[in-house]
Amino acid sequence: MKKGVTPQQAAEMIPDGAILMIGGFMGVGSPHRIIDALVDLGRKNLTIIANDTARPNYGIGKLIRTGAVTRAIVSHIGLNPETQKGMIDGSIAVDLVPQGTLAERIRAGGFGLGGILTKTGLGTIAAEGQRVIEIDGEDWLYAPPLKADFALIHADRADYSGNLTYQLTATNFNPVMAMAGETVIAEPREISPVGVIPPDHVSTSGVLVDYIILRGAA
Amino acid sequence: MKKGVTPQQAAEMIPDGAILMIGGFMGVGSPHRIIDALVDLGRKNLTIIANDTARPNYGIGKLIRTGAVTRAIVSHIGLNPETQKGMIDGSIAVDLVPQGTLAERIRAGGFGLGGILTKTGLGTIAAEGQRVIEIDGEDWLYAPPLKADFALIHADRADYSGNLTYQLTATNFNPVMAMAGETVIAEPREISPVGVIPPDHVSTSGVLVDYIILRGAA
Amino acid sequence: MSPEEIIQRRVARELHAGTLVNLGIGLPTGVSRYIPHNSGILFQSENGIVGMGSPPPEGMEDIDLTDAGGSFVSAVPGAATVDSTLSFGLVRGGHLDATVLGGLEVDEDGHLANWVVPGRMVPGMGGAMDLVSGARRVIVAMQHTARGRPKIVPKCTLPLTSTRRVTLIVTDLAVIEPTDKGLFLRERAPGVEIAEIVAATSASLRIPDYVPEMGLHD
Amino acid sequence: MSPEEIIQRRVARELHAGTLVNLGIGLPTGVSRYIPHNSGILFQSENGIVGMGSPPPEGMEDIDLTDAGGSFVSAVPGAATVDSTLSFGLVRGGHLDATVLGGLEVDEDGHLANWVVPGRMVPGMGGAMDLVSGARRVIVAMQHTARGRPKIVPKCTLPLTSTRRVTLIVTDLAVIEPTDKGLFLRERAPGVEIAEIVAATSASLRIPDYVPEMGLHD
Repeated sequence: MKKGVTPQQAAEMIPDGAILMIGGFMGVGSPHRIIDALVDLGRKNLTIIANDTARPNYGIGKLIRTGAVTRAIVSHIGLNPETQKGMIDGSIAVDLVPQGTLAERIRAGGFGLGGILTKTGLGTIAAEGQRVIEIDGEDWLYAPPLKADFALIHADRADYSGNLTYQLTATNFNPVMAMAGETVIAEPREISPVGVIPPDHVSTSGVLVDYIILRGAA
Repeated sequence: MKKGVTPQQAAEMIPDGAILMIGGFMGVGSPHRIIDALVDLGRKNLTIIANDTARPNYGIGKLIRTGAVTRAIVSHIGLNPETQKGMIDGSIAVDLVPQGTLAERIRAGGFGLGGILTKTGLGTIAAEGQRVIEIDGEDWLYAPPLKADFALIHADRADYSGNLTYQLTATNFNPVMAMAGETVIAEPREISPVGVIPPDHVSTSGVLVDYIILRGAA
Repeated sequence: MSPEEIIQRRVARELHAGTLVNLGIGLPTGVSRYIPHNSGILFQSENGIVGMGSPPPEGMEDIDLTDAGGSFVSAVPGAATVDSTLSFGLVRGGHLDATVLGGLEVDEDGHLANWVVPGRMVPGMGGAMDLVSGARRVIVAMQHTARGRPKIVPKCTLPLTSTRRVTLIVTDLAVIEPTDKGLFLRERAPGVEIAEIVAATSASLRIPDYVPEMGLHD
Repeated sequence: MSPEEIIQRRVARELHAGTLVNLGIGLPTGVSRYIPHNSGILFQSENGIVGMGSPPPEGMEDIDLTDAGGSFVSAVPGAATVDSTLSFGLVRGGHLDATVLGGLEVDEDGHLANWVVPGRMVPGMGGAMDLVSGARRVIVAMQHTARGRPKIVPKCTLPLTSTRRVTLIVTDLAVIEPTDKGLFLRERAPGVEIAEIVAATSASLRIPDYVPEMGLHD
């Protein structure tokens, strides 16, 4: 049985200055109720690891608008001019990481690997200051693993033991982030008794999940 | 629509000397009908990348008994004394690789990564002659990607377009090998029309699968 | 026929039955309008689906099913959901037959710049760097000039997306193939003279004796 | 009480509610006999399941559900299927609370040798190297001596499984804790004198003033 918490209780666990992974892709498959609670609490100085910062005042964009974020490790900010503005005026340190590299770096963090070796970005400004490792005469770009204090993820369904399923493109970064957060808080749309999700349909095992956001808790 | 073939037709595509990935764990979730057809054709000089060589004359053990295998990259041969004997008398070159490292090396091959960095095996004889890469003062063992000419995999169900599902512990190496074979041949237990497997339950997309072993074809 | 339509119809001819294709947001997305439903081409959207379909009927949108730009899409029968690591495993691992991307500049080395205009536009590379590094074929679909200025240039002035040479450039005026001997003019748009193409191109072009008019997909 | 039973009952006390545990094949597997069904402990089997259950009733075996030794098992409610990459991601990434493994030798550095006897036994390391490198706690469960010869030795003569120090050694005579100051004798088996333990151990032991008898799980 996992501990069920309200979005407010979840947000209260997260201190100013925390490093957060937040699932979702342009807000699709993001844990919106936890984000709202973080905004309500006025958290500051957060580092966000996520695919993007969504749109102004939507999803992670709400944390951008309220100035909660001082660092963002993301692949894309093109649809949120407020993040771009923050990057340019220096109020948000933005590390832009190629999307596939970002996913693998999070996975490396969660899977106990020392980082990744990729061709993506090699020879571009996205590789500046980064290590190139030669293997059998071929150059590979090294990128270090990413971990977080908290992974805040969305799920379609949870069971009482924390097993999770995802739906369609709302899956995205959620399962891999569930591996890489020191504390994992899942916000499911539905909650079911144990056994309702067959073993082959569990995408994230409950052993990875620390807290479940309770249904309907306001 | 994928091309359906009999086990014999599949085996005929595979030349002597081919590098094969074969799914399964002690024979559970192995493509037994393809293996039988390879044995019937008397294929020789095969390199096998697999978790293990099962038991004598069972699963991959059949290929060992008939002398079809001259090299095996595996994590375990403890339950097949014939493979052990082949290793000791030199008729089979056996590379023993830690199981998690083997899985990640196959994944790296299929995912376009330059290899992996792991702590597993570091400082042991399993790391002899292998490269150690220091990152921020910490040593990591480098292991190169693995690819194969053919991935021969088992599935629980396929649809006509090659989408696959797996069941319970018969899953094991099958999905990752489907990413790393130049040609992928799947042996499903059941075959269904397209649309029967919901998108969220497809474990291996049909775009990765080249051939499906037909039902009941003898 | 609009410039966009010429480009989209010509690119459509490059896409082959039974392959997996990723179309970038914007002009490339429109290529799908010229692909018949029974083409056997599957579209990948890097946010997590193989088998993306056209926008759903009004009122039938699923909030968990969007393209990489966040617009509602549908799924074709046989579609498969993939998480972000698998999505980019397909891209990086060479399982994607083609990607069609917009461009800001392409140069004589066949290098593409399409993700940032320093000081003016900082969208982030999203999946573009992985797509250009990993897809088997990279097709740049763009207008030949921007506000009268050539976009096919001797050397990119904007930061590169990849140091890998793209496969083909399709514009409203021409089809150009980058090779290790430079940029070859392969086709002219209907009614366009070679001189007109040369005048709109600041890169040096190699011009074969015979440059046919491009064929356009119905 | 047999030596095996003493070891298994003592190890059972090390396993905590709500955690994920991997039991090696053989003696360690038997630890599960002393874990009540409602313990909240989940067992992982590295061939691909979180939530492995006891052997199924006669005639109810599922050929797709075995443990890592190939024996039929069942699944508990809330079990999850994992492929080989995720299975070892759980291990390597530190998501496994404890692994219980057999041992051939353990030495004063707390190093374990348990996978090969060169020239005599070449089983391969299987998942052992990943388990010892990655699990949060590594518990060695073995008889104190083999054919009268000590297995806890000054320095391993057999090839190491990992250069990581194990957490605890539980034998039929004693509980011993490896530390950076050497091997501490923590507990005696019921009725066993300290002198007897010292005589059966060739490694040097640090012996606190008070060495209690071990408690055994019911």
